[in-house]
Amino acid sequence: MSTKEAAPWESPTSGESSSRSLTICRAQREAVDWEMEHDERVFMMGEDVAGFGGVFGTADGLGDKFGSDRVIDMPISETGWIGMAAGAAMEGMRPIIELAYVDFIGVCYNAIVNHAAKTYFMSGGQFKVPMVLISGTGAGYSNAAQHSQCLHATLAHMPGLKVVSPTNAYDAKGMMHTAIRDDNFVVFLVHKGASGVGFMGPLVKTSLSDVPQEDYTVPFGKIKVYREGTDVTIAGVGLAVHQALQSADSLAKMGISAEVVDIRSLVPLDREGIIESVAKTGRLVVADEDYHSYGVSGEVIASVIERDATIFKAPPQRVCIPDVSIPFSRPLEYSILPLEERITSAALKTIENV
Amino acid sequence: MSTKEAAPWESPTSGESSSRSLTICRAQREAVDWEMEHDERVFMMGEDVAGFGGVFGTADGLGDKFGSDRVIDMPISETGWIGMAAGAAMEGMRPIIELAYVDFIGVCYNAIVNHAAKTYFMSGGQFKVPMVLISGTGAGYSNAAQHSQCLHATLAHMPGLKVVSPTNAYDAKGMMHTAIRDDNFVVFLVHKGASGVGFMGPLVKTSLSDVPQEDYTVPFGKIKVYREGTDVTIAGVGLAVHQALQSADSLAKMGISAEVVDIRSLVPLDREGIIESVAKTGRLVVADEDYHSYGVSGEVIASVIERDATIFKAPPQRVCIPDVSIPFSRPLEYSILPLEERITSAALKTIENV
Amino acid sequence: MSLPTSIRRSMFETMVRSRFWDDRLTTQYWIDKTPVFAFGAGPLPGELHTSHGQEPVGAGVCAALSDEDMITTGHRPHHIAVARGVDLREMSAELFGKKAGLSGGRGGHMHLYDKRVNFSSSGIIAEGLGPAAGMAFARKMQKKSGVALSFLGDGAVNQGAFHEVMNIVGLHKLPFICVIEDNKWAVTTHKSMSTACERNSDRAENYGMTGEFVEGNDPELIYLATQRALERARSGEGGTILEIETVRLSGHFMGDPAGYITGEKSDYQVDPVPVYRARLIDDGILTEQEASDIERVIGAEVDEAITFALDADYPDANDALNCTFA
Amino acid sequence: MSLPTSIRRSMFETMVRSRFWDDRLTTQYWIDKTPVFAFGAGPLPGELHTSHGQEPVGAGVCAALSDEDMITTGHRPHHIAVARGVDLREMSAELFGKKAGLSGGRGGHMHLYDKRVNFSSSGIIAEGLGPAAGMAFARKMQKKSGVALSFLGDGAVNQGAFHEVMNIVGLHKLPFICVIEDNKWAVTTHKSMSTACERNSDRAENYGMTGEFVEGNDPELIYLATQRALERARSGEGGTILEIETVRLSGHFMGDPAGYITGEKSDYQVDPVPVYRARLIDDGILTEQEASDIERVIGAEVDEAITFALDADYPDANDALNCTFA
Ligand SMILES: Cc1ncc(C[n+]2csc(CCOP(=O)(O)OP(=O)(O)O)c2C)c(N)n1
Ligand SMILES: Cc1ncc(C[n+]2csc(CCOP(=O)(O)OP(=O)(O)O)c2C)c(N)n1
Ligand SMILES: [Mg+2]
Ligand SMILES: [Mg+2]
Repeated sequence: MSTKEAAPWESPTSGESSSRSLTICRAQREAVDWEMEHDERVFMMGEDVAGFGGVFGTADGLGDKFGSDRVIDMPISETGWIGMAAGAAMEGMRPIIELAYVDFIGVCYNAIVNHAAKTYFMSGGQFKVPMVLISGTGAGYSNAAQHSQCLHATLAHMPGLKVVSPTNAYDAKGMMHTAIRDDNFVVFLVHKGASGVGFMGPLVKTSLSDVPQEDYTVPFGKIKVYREGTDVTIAGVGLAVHQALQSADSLAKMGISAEVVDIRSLVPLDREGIIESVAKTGRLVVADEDYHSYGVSGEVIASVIERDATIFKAPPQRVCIPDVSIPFSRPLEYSILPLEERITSAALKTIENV
Repeated sequence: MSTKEAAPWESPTSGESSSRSLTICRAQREAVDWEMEHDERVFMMGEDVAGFGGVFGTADGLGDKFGSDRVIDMPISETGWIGMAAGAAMEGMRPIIELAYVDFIGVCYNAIVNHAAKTYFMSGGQFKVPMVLISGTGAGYSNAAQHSQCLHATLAHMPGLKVVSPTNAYDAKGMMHTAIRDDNFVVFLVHKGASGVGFMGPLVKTSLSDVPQEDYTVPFGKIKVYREGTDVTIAGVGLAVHQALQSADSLAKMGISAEVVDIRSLVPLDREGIIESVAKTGRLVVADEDYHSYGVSGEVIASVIERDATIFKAPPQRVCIPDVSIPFSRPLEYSILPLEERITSAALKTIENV
Repeated sequence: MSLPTSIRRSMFETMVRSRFWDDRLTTQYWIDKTPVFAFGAGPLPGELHTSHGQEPVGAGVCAALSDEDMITTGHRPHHIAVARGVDLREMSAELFGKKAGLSGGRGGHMHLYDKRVNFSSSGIIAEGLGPAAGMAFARKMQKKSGVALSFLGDGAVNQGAFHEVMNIVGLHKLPFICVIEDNKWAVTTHKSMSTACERNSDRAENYGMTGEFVEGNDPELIYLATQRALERARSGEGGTILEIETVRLSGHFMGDPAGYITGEKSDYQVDPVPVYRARLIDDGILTEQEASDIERVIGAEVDEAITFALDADYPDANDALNCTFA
Repeated sequence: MSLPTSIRRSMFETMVRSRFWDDRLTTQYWIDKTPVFAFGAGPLPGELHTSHGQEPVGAGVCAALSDEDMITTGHRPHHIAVARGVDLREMSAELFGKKAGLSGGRGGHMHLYDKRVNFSSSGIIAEGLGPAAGMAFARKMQKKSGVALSFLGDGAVNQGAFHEVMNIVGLHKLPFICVIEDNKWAVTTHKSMSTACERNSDRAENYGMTGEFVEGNDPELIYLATQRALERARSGEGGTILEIETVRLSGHFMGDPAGYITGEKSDYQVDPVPVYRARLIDDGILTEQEASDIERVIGAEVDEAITFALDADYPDANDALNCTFA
């Protein structure tokens, strides 16, 4: 096990079991490993992936296993090598590229959104661009304004990209298989705080899951209901889902039954699934660690109300970053994150407001 | 008059009148001209601005008037010179930079959103970054996927940027004065189709207005009600506002009274103003030439419903680009634009659905 | 100069084809765009960047290529596409926005793709460099042959992508040729105002690449330089920055009268097509009659392609929605 | 070598101050980060990139500067900030997230700003280049003096911004120095794996700039080279790419054991602080006693800054909301 990798809460008890409790980071890597073993078109490219395994451990051990011809270290030239990945995909390869922090899309946004995402369309279907961009999102560890963003909407807004963000190990592995086998450009975002990388401290228990040894896929475009409830729907993305689960515990103690929905796939977005949940509860809180305005929260709320003007028993609530840059200092940072307390009080607002 | 500039519909009839009917493009340039005359900190930078006046005429004549030291041509190095503009602003200048097509933000997104937009915050207020980024948005003239985007949300989502988009000459001049005098980084977007540039054919009549000779400001963060109505609110951005005005005409013929709201300032967003209009009409159509999902339309709708769960008499409607790249071919392109017919039928849906 | 006659003839034909096509497009372009000019009006809408003057680059480079070689280029792709053998009817149909177009009308003038001949173009400056390098990289991984070429202008070199990709090409000794078409202008900006060095090919050495500069907009010198670059690429010696002096005879786009190209800066504005024609006649490669025959035949071919495009159907509106995801 | 004693002494002091500060930070960093490591834990949270080994660059360059000169730098700013005279108490307070910090705790370790000494740093690779060039540009427009310096690493040079900005610096002959700190590593990637040429300073010529390479991580050679570059910048001769050989003695960030720096690749890993101390003693500039006195005084100064930071108050949560717009 790499120094970069935290031990999962529980480890396999028997060599026979086909599943073990894994972290997101390990689970997704297992899928990459499997696909690289079974499909020679698949290769990995990024900064510090070959020897180091990527800053967040997404490629740990893969360099040793597959060699530096298939796990390829690149200079700090993201426009260059993400463009290259797109070109390699156009020529029949299936690159998996690692951009450690999603904040870095600033320097390669054109290669992502104007080139790779649009080539299939602009070529009228002649050139497919099957590739996966893995990137780490999120704040909460005092890494400040340029290494803590989620940028969910900045990516999901642009046509031609699929954008997913699993929140537990089972989904991470299954969605990574799906991503690599997809003929399109998939952006695969994992919140650093939930990934299980050793730099990020104690594991988030609810991010661990029993993961089969075998390959399997988890389809995109379907929400996951983590916890059923009847009074209020809390729909979240990324780490906010785990905060929502804690919030649901707190709410339960107050006699409020919260349904916790993991959006997990931003494009395609499971509008039906979300609406179904809200139709049941009549109340909605969206918890998203991306910026408040012009983001996921607005989209989710609009998607619900545009289907049924009478669905809400109370105004929906948003718990996001309040349109400021992520501050460094812990009390500042914690105050703007979509943490349990804020989610709980937003949920309570929907109840009080009946 | 430059070859790049279309003549406004009406011209001044007397030398004494303090206002004349102008195009957006001329009106905004007048503000730049005034500010450059009165404030030596103001300068302009971009590609082909000095001699050519910018592809869309935003700097026409300014190079001749102020010389190539204050209207500065740059190489095709947007990351470089937008970074430079930010640095110059940090050192007390007030740069106005021209990025002809907003689509090009792909190659300089980091300089815009991670550096210029965040410096004031990250420096705890030590370094102000007063600058204006002028850019052309929009489709409708067969310029295809990489030269037709609006990207409203891609910019407005990011904290630290003010984002405005005037739709008529009066606002364009007043908002340009406001932008240049603002101590922050302002993104000033004008839809090419409404700007009055000669490359774009006949002028959009409703974009012309009588513009005072004198300097004046139009504040950010206030909607403009173009036309009052009682049955449905059509809130638009950019060229879609002019389509909405046509739609209101059509609706009027059917006996439906539409209120047409120009959002015009995305950051800050006048949520109160929009809600006030919807409170009156009970119905909302958002018309935005940006992509549908994770964009302006979702934000506007969510901003209304989160204030009052019972405000809508019918599900709100969105008329946007349906999450595809902008196609080149005219029938394809027209079919996805937020044109009058689509707006009208969306408005009718809100009425039928009562 | 000892180029085979067939190649010289064929390069002339390519130049004529490209020129005629651009001329026909120019005619079509102005339909319905007067008296009020609008990019969006007429049968041939949008911005249009013709290649008038740059034909030798397309002809010379592409004549040296093999089928498996790959091309990416930018906003001024006509001469390269024609030289590469992109289907002229389908390409015309694409420009007219027809269903029979290369991309069914979705791509348009700046986004020409023809997978059959490994060709693609796109409209953001220098954007094709990374993809071309990636194509070369893919072939290396697949142990397949094929050199990737990316064409860009003298203005485009100033985009950061150039630096990033050249360095990676050098590091990985990729089979890659960066073709710089130095027509001295980027829209209205003269190279002397955009570029701090005289020759971009001089930058090659510090990228672990070979630099070559080709003077005179001469298809034959271009052909020979390309051959050398291909040879190096194929034998594992890595990439070349091939900077080619050429000329933009037209405005930057249609509607640009290019009034800024005056005096000294216009002296080199010599039309290469009649020059090459005269040279082949002088050299006894063609008779005047043969040259006219070529022009007549190619004229008919180009007319036919334009007619095909004009007659073709527009796509169904729904086609806008059906090509976002594979 | 004929540097004034006062400068040599002062450079030593600067190196000691930087080193001591980094050492104290290292101690603080690990508080509450064991047994379970977490970037976010403890009094000094976040990633942290110390400057161990690179002190000569900060000391040598900054000793040559005037007050009006301007600096931008990146994710590893400590040695430069200390050398530039950024307030040590406020900078410490910033790193500990306190209200008394340079940015009131909003910026943090990668975003250190001190307008009083024209200093700023930021965390995206090579991002400071454009702003520095723009600062130089502003001064030119304002007819004020002042040279802008942007520091970046050997890895950062491969970012496209380098190419774009160097070219503009050359075109406009800006008073600008690009200081490349060549410590041979970018996280775990050795320069030989990231850069297709031996010396980035060789690239200067084709940017219309002067290139200088300084060997040996020697503050005095660095000082002298900086002086020459400043002289050129101030006299209108334009910019310099000043590439400086240095060494990263620590991991890339705290928590990186840097196990990849082994064998041959570690031979040059010599600590410059004791080397310079010994040299000044050898040269009779300092006695052993004076050197120890300096260390004691600076140690106390640094301790005081850390104590100040530890004792300072955290900001109010509301401060997160009050600094987005001016
Ligand atoms: C990133 C980006 N910036 C600006 C433009 C606008 N633009 C299109 S072509 C062009 C000039 C290109 O000049 P050059 O590379 O010399 O090619 P040429 O037109 O001479 O063939 C510019 C500035 C663009 N398409 N993309
Ligand atoms: C655009 C971008 N890509 C990647 C990173 C992650 N990153 C931070 S420092 C670094 C290595 C920098 O190496 P170098 O420039 O040599 O500086 P050094 O750390 O050696 O001082 C990387 C890859 C980043 N911050 N920004
Ligand atoms: Mg050119
Ligand atoms: Mg380094």
